[in-house]
Amino acid sequence: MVDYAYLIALLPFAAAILIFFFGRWLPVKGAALGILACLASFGISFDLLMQVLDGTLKLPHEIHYPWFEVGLFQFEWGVLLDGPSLVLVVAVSGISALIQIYSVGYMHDAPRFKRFFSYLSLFTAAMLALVLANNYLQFFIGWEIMGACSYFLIGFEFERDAAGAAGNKAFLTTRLGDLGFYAGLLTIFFVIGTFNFTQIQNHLHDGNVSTHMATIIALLLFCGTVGKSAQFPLHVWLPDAMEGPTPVSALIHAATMVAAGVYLVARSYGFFLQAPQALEVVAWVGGFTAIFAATIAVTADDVKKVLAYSTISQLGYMIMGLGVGGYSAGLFHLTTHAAFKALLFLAAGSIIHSVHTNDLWKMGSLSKQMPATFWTFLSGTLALVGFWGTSGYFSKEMILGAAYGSHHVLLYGIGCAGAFLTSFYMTRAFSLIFLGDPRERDRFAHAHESPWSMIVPLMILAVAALGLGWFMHAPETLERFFPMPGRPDAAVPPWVGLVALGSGFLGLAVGGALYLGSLTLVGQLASAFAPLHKLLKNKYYIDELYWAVFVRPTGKLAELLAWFDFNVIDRIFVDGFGQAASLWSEIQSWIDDHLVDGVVNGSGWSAESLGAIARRMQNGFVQNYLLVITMTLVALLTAMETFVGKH
Amino acid sequence: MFELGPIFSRAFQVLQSWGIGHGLSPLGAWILSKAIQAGIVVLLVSLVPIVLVYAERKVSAFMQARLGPMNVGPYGILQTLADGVKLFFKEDIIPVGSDRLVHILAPMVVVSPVFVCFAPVPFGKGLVPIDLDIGVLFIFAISGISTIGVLMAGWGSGNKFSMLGGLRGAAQLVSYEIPRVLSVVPVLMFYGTQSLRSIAAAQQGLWHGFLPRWFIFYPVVGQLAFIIFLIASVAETNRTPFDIPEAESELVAGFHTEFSGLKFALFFLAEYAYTFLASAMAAALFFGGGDGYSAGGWIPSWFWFLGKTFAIVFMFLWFRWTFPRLRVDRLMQFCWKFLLPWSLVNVGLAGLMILLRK
Amino acid sequence: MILSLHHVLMLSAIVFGIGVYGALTRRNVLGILMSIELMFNAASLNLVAFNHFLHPGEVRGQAIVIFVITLAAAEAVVGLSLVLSIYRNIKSVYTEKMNLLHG
Amino acid sequence: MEQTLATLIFAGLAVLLIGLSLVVVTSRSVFRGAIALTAALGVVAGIFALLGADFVAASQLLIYVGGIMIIMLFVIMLSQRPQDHLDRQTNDQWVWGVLFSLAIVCALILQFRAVYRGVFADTVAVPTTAAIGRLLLGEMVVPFEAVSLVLLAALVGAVYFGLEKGERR
Repeated sequence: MVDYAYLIALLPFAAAILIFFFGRWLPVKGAALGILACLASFGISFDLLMQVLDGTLKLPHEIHYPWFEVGLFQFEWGVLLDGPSLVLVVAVSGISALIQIYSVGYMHDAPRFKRFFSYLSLFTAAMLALVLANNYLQFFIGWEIMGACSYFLIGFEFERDAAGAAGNKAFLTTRLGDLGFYAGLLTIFFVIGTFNFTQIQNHLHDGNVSTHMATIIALLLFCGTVGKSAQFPLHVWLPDAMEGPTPVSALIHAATMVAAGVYLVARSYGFFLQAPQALEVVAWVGGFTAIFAATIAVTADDVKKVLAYSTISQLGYMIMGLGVGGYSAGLFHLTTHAAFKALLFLAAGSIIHSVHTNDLWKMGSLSKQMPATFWTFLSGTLALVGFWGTSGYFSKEMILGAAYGSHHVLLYGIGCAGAFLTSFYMTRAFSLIFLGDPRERDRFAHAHESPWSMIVPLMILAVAALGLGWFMHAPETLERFFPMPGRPDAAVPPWVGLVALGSGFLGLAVGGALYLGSLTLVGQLASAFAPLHKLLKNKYYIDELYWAVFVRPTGKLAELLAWFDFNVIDRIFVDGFGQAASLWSEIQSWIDDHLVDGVVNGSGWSAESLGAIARRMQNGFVQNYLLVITMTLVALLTAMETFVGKH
Repeated sequence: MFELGPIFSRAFQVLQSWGIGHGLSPLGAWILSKAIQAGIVVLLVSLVPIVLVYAERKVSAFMQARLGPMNVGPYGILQTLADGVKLFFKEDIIPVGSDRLVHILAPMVVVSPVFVCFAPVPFGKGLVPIDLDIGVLFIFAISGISTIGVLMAGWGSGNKFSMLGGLRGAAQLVSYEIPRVLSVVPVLMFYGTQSLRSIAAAQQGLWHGFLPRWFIFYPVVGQLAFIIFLIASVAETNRTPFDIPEAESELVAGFHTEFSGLKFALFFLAEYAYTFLASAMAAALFFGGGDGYSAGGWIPSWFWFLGKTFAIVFMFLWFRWTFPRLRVDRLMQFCWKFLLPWSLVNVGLAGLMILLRK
Repeated sequence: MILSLHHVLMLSAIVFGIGVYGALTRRNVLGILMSIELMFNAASLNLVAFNHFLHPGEVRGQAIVIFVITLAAAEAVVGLSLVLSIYRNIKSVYTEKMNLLHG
Repeated sequence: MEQTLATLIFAGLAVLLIGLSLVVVTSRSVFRGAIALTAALGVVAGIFALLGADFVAASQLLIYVGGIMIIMLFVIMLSQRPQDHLDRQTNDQWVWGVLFSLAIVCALILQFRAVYRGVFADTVAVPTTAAIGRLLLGEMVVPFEAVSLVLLAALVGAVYFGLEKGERR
């Protein structure tokens, strides 16, 4: 069976292609095929997991296939089965299968149904390929395919401008992080000369990589994580990604995209262990993101936005866990979070499907209309807030314990505060949705329970969300699946966990007190802390800041250059220097206009010369480009002859 | 008994030693003998069209129950020579507004490759001008140059009918080149060589004591290959029913409308020389070349070879006076939708046969 | 003087340079395409020369030339059909006339 | 002896090739340029044959002269107007073109002279067809298939671009 491990990624990939081209003629427009492929992947990976538990399969297990050679370097594609990859593969394929089943009900009358399932399958395949990868190159391929898929899926309902814009934003923002990741890959190849994880690990073990280099590589790779896992300051895409259909949100948040970033850190943990400073950066970025996102979630009114910020916050926890040396804790939380966040999103989707709104304030008292959704959402909420005994409890405790154990007391405090906020905003959302009085009679009356295809996945996930912790929390199990590649987890005094649990309960209590009552107190509080409320409501104005600092100047610069193209340079070239005088006056007037408009870009002279350069480079005359290429070639040849010297 | 091969090789040896004796370097003597060989081939190829034109007139006449040329010489044998002399003395017209250089070069470009193409043709035992290792490919490659000449003729005339004729001609030649080459591929696959001499030599002997081991007698593959080769060759030589490039009723006379005198004669020479070349190739590829029932006996191999070649030439003439001309779009459809697929099928069949025989 | 590798390479360098010049300066797109063919051939010459002089008895360089020729054919076919398509639209084959996307 | 002959032939072919290439890039008539290019390609085939690459030489003739150049002449004939040979055929940057192509030639020649001077070969040319065939269908089968795919794509693309507007769907 283990020899067929590559099928885990290949089956959904094949399904994606088949659905895309032949979906029209397949059962359920191809959805059945995608689900079957995912279930098959799940079956294979689950069987492998069982073999590991039996002890018949020894981890890590690596399979190589040669791919191509460049000079002395061999590239390969392969499968690296070890604890993290196996657990994640099981989680990803299982959750993806459930989400696809759910989507059949959720998307039943959406346009481009077939394409949706094709994308879902491709998304899953890319994630599985990434998780199974035994080298960075394959990892990167999966990573980029996921980037493309997220773009397709977030902008799936591209008829709405917001969806298209969100897709663009997600793509471009993560791309910014990918740039770092890419640079990191190049550095790795430059320094070590291989992409294979095991070989890299050996090199690191032999001390072939200096701390200095390891720090650079680790930080560059972490850029990728920051983009993909939506850490501060590149977190902005994730809330907007809620424009995609809810199953997509579930897939992105629970199983695929954001998990990839955390997984990247885990895969590159060797570098981080060599670079304590980088690890420190990771821990603080994670911790800051955890509390930062949690505060925003407190005021969000859109149920999906609440969940989105909670995802960012939980990802912050994982990153922080990894950063403070809690390798197994971070990965454990990744696994449990996949289960309960998928559950929460799907349940939220079920609610939205029923009441046709995202706004918390328009719901209320839905527990009577949708009992199944109510109970499953409740179990998801309990897991997320870390209620004693649920899966979230174990993993979050471990992260906080690791933070304390590695003497990051401040981070531990932040984590506890985050736990408090998490309980608070989840209680708030939960109360507003299910309890209290129905605030909109019409919606309440028309609310109904979702179809079975949506409920059954919810129930399965609810069981996982509640029970996964019991199954996995034992140290020996964790040791087996997430063997620490460095220092062991430090022992922590018992009160550490109790404080964390206590802060969670405090959040529950405060939230319950505020939102189960008359809600007038909420309004009073909001007006009492109006500036703070406004700040949170506007997400700390990060989007606006980015808009003002990056997007707008770029746009303005483009406008400026375009204006030059149209009005200044064209005329100089067309009319020649004979009309320089009239042009001069035009330039003058233009400068006046723009100075008045407040866009300052130096004097007219510098602008003119800048535009002239830009114009010369971009004159649309192919042979001129060719000339530039030739110039470069000449320069290169000369340089080669001068510097490389004679053989 | 009457084999020419040994005689020729002896003669060239004598010639070379004579040359060395008279102060030539060995290399110079070698070049001299090769030059004389080339001269013989050129002479032969130039003379063949005279015979062929006469044959064409006679064949057409008999098919139409006429007598054909009868007045110049006995049975009109010298008619072609007389025509040649007439063409030689005709005025050489270069149209105003044409591209002079291209106009003058065109007939030369059409004609000169033909002579080169005869280099690897095995006229008989020991009668191969140069036994090239890439013989078949060489012939196809070199004869492709003539197409350029056709286009040059169409362009260089400064005449729209010529231009259209040139375009049509080139399109036709390029298209039919493909099935023609593919039809030969099974032969190369079976014999594992491209040298025409080796291919012809490999077809010696008999099957079951009576059937010659010629390629045309290979079941299905042989016949299919030959038929496609024959049809494509007819098209390649611009002969009816594929004479679209020079269709008189549509395009005056196609790409050679504006050519007169000797230049016109060169086009004619090329057409007949190519007909002869195609027949010679067919003889070597499908009919065992110089092999015959009594080869090595009293009938010499070169005679067998020329006999087979002229038999195939006769088929070309026969076609011309039997079939009507195809319309231009039908012509292309026939090539791309019939000949090409079937030639590909044939290649597949040949592969299958080779596989099964192992 | 006996034929040596660098003679062939010099020839190919000159042909390549002529090709570059043509690609840089011809107004006619077809001229540019032809210059590109010249450059292709210079490269092929190099490959065959290296094969002949440095690795006699092997044919790897020649096999790569076959690829070069094939790809040149593909390039020419697509390029020419594009030229024809452009000519149909703007009735010109001069590069500076192909500026439909130019503001 | 043989070597001298080869060198002489090479010198002749080289002069011919350079002259024809110059005609290609300077001729006012594109058609003549194309004819010169055809001849130049033939000369290149000759040099291939001289360097012992007989199969490649024949392929060069078959594909370039018998295929590519014919299509090119086709397009030239279809896209030329009578007044075209009166037009200027070089653009404004020809000075730069001369400069940079000269620079490239000089740089390349310097490098080649420095590195590959005095590398001779006195091997007898052997038949290459079978060896190339074995190489293409053995070790190089993947690029071979890839090239076939490229050709197919080029074919489809060419047909698509060649269609009249109304015929595209």
